[in-house]
Amino acid sequence: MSTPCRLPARVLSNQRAGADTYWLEIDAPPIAQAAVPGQFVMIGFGLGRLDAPFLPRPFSVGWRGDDGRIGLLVRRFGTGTHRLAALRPGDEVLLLGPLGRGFRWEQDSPLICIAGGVGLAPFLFMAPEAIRHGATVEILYGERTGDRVFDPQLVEKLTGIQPRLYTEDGSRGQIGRVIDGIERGRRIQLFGCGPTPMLRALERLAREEDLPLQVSVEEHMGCGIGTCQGCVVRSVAGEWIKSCTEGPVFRREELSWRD
Amino acid sequence: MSTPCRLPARVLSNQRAGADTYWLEIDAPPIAQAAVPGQFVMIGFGLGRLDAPFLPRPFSVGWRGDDGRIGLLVRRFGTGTHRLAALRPGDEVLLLGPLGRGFRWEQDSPLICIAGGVGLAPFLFMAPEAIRHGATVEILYGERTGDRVFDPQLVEKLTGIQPRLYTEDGSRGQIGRVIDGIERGRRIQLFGCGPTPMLRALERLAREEDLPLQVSVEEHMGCGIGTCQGCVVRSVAGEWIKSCTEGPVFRREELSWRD
Amino acid sequence: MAGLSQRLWGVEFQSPVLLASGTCGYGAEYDGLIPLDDLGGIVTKAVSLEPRPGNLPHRVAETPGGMINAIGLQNVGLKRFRDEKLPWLDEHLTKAHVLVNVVGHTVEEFSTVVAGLDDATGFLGYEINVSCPNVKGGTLFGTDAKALSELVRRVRQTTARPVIVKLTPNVPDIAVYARVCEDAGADGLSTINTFPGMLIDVEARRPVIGNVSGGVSGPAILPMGIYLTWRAAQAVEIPVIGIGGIRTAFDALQYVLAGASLVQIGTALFVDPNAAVDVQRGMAAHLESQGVAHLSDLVGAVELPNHA
Amino acid sequence: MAGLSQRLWGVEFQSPVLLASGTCGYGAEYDGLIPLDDLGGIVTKAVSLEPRPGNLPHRVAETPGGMINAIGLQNVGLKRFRDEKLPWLDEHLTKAHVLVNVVGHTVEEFSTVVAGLDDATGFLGYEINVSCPNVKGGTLFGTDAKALSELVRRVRQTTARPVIVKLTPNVPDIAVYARVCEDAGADGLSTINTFPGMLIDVEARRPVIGNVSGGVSGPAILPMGIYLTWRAAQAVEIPVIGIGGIRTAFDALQYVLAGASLVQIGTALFVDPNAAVDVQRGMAAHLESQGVAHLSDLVGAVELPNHA
Ligand SMILES: Cc1cc2nc3c(=O)[nH]c(=O)nc-3n(C[C@H](O)[C@H](O)[C@H](O)COP(=O)(O)OP(=O)(O)OC[C@H]3O[C@@H](n4cnc5c(N)ncnc54)[C@H](O)[C@@H]3O)c2cc1C
Ligand SMILES: Cc1cc2nc3c(=O)[nH]c(=O)nc-3n(C[C@H](O)[C@H](O)[C@H](O)COP(=O)(O)OP(=O)(O)OC[C@H]3O[C@@H](n4cnc5c(N)ncnc54)[C@H](O)[C@@H]3O)c2cc1C
Ligand SMILES: Cc1cc2nc3c(=O)[nH]c(=O)nc-3n(C[C@H](O)[C@H](O)[C@H](O)COP(=O)(O)O)c2cc1C
Ligand SMILES: Cc1cc2nc3c(=O)[nH]c(=O)nc-3n(C[C@H](O)[C@H](O)[C@H](O)COP(=O)(O)O)c2cc1C
Ligand code: FES
Ligand code: FES
Repeated sequence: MSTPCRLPARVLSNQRAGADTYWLEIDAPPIAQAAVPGQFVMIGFGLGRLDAPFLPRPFSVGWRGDDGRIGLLVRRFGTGTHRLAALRPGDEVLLLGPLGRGFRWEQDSPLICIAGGVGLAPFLFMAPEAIRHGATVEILYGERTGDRVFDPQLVEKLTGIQPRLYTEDGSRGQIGRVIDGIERGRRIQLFGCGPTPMLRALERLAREEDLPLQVSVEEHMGCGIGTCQGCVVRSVAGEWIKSCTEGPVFRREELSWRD
Repeated sequence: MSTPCRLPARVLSNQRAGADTYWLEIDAPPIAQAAVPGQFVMIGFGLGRLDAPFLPRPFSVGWRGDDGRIGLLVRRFGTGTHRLAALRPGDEVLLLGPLGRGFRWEQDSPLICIAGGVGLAPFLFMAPEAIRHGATVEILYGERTGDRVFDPQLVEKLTGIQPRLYTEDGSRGQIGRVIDGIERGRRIQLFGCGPTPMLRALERLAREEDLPLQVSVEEHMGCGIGTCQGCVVRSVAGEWIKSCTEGPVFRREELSWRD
Repeated sequence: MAGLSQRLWGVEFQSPVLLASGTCGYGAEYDGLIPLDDLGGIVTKAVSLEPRPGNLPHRVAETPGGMINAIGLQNVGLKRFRDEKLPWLDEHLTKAHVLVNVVGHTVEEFSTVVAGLDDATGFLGYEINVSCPNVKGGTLFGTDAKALSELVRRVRQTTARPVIVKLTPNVPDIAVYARVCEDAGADGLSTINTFPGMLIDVEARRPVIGNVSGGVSGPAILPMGIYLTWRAAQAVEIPVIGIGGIRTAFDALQYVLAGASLVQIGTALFVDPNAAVDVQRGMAAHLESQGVAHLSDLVGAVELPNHA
Repeated sequence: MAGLSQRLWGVEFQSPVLLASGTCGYGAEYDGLIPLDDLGGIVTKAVSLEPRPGNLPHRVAETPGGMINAIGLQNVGLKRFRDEKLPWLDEHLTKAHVLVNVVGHTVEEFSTVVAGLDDATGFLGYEINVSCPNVKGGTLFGTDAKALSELVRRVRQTTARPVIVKLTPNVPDIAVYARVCEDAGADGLSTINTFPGMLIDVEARRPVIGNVSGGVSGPAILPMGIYLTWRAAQAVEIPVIGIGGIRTAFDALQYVLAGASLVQIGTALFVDPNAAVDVQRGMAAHLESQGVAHLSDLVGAVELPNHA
């Protein structure tokens, strides 16, 4: 892990890419250069303002361009993400990153990426990187409703592949849960990012099938760099460990999966 | 006094009119219709944000157009006025007004308006109104430095007259204090708006010359409508009276001028 | 907005939203500006036995996410309040309730004010202010359990109207004072008053506030108010009125879930006179969208985790 | 930035700006990100005798103009702190000073931690944390004058290093506790720790914070922190460290004028890791622009109005 960098940066573009869903591109060469898939940035506005997001918010690096831009997939959720979704080209943000530990993979078996909602973000970055190095990558992407589905053309452009799509209301892609799309009895590497219930189901499946699994977890964060101890998850040893520095990506064996 | 009105309103224009000095026009028909010179508005951004100005700020109605616009003269001072100075056409503000008691004048003797700095604002509104009703009006306008002088062409356009200008550094207009420009021994009505030391000097002069004087005072305000008791000044009877409802314009006899 | 009504102290509150003491004058100031009589009620500016002059300016200033005030309880005093202010309230508010905020230096002064008002019409009950940080000795009663108990007992004996005690946040454990008030016969609690605060003009090297320090209110104190309301509500059976930093219906609902039967809006009114009306409307909309029939179903309904 | 230096507790502080406990880990986390050794110093995360597991998540959330945290004093414990964390500080900080924030359940535990660290190198002294609102009994010492006095006396006997006591804001009058500490032999005070607060997720009807309540910090508490620092500084002769909501050099200078010799920056670091460095630079610029030779000329230099 390289030392993260504090970077005042400019928004290059912000486009709506689905209901409540935005694709934000920011000019951030040092972060683009250093980031690996699964890492994240803290994005905020600095000390000049009090309005939410006052504390910066964590977002997966959702892509990087050769020209030093990074892409973030932002879903409007609470006050902070509403403000981020309203960013305009030229607006200045304060970035800290890249942060945390990313996904690690082998070339020898297919990578199956299970994305729930905005959990798609890290895989938009990971898929093309892994493919470029010769891996076979598949993304299974689930959303609650069809209107929230992240623009498939944009996914194609960013990753060169098309995810298999699942929606709970069946309005787009296949109806059902993304996890049901995982083919069993095959040697694969599993990667998961999404809501906790999905990660739990994924862990159970991986355990049953004895498959390697890495998951990216989400916790409320204060600092993003390991100072505040705000972002903890339960380790397999029963201790609270920091998801910002030990994670956000963990191997399934590292975490405690009891309630 | 009519009941003030709470009005979400749009900024029509904002132009720089001197160093740290801005001329803001806002579409506010009900306020434009009801306002009299010397009244003020509270301008803020509503409850959606915490950044200064969180509490609305008081500004003299600096002009009104027949089309329902009002003009405010904004000088950058602290955090709140910096934000107001940065308003752009189309931005929404929350207005409350018109508030307080304005200037009252007779037609029978010349009106001499003594403006210190942004104390010019109420007279930009008052001068044309009084002239229209047949009064003779003169504005004596003082600034600390020449670069802050409010654009003379804009004054001309808004009022149809040219103030006599005084600057302390002598870089524009006459050098010296605005108060020295008052011709003595003549029957005039004096009106003052500006820093407290200026108002004190003016009061002394008016007392010595036995001239009628009304002053507009400035105090920190919470509500602007008489509920918080935040904006008090000392009455001649030694009581604290609310400048937002009893003022901001007072006859010199109403106030206590001791320190 | 039927779901918002509640019966408390023998009367019907059409809405849980009241205007907080010191931020709505004596009501008349809002006449024509907001529909006062559609609210749950208002709490008057503090009334003392004699008129009080109040503090030197500046009396108010903005702080990060809030404000500081040191009005010093300037008020017209018992007699003028009764003669000049109460009649307006009596005439204009037929549905909204009025609580009179009462202050005093001594138990005697408090009870004299209460006795002097008690046979008048135009108000429901008293909010006993033992928590104003802006006058010397202003929180004496609020931080001294024995004095507080004596005060509440005495006021209780003086009136049959509802007696609500407004607590200060500046104590190690508000639950202690909440219980003292309940035991002494209070009908309700208001939590919270402001936090003592200070600002300094760095260039002038002088306090910004004429009184040197003042009370901090506004959104900045929201989480403290919710916590203290929760603590107080857990400690007593009597109704609690939640106060502190409420701007939105969601803020107000946090207080309700924490245990408040009513809420008060203060500083937000300065930012937008419509604040209370909007909060009230937003609460009704929330009940409807969540299929909750009565607001009272939410009072104190926060679910604590098992481990807590 | 010569004007910023001050001699306190027998050593030179090159700057009055320290990083607050719990917001800078054990220092190493900032390595390469900010020039730690150019600051006045850092205060470590609380160290207890045994490692503490800490509270359930969520542990942090945003509040209006601030944040709430309930970490629960998760820390590696005395032994690992001494073996694994202190050496890094010893090696990397040659100019900036280190204060070790110490917590305990009992007088015994506090003094055992102090005794267990005292012969180590890499730190200047102790900040005794009697004020953490996020653990059961965490403010016991901070709100009980007798217990506080005993604790400070005992720690005083255990070490010759500077003993600074970090006070809680949740008391009717902080001056009382400030004097207790001074009388018991404390070398300095830190004011203030966080305010207890709570947030409720209205849809889920559950507390946002796993521990139900937590401590509120950030700009929202700035005016309270300045006030309490002023009260404490007025009450004692020993140096006071001002803490609470500092974002800018002007915020820090308000604390200094109120009586603080040093300041600590906490929450602001999360918003911008450069916060402390920027505050320090801004303070130096202010001294220069105002023609003030030494920061110490401003300590406590607020002028009160005649009437106060
Ligand atoms: C490592 C990591 C990567 C993430 N990547 C993405 C991404 O690529 N795209 C995306 O849309 N979202 C992502 N999230 C979630 C995103 O950070 C939250 O949606 C956001 O913080 C919510 O802020 P808010 O102000 O809108 O929500 P509010 O609920 O208003 O925020 C209140 C508080 O909760 C915290 N909070 C709320 N939800 C979350 C959450 N899920 N995770 C962390 N903190 C939360 C906020 O920081 C704040 O303190 C990621 C989270 C983590 C931890
Ligand atoms: C009736 C009235 C009319 C005014 N008309 C004008 C005008 O036409 N043009 C103009 O430029 N200014 C006018 N002012 C002054 C203007 O309101 C202040 O400059 C402004 O409030 C400062 O806000 P700030 O956030 O920039 O200052 P800050 O110093 O950052 O504000 C801090 C606090 O001080 C208060 N405050 C500071 N200075 C003043 C002041 N002079 N008056 C009232 N409150 C103050 C603010 O409300 C806030 O609470 C008027 C003031 C009053 C009372
Ligand atoms: C300007 C002002 C004056 C106040 N005066 C009183 C008062 O006279 N009596 C009282 O009990 N509380 C008084 N308060 C406190 C408020 O009633 C309320 O408890 C506090 O402001 C917190 O609520 P808020 O954050 O919604 O403003 C006053 C508050 C303000 C801002
Ligand atoms: C996440 C977090 C953890 C904290 N942990 C401690 C601690 O271990 N010991 C302590 O004395 N104070 C702790 N504090 C309090 C801070 O040191 C400081 O007193 C408080 O946050 C106010 O300063 P601020 O507003 O600049 O953050 C913590 C604060 C935060 C935000
Ligand atoms: S977010 Fe602060 S330690 Fe992880
Ligand atoms: S500003 Fe509130 S009473 Fe005048």
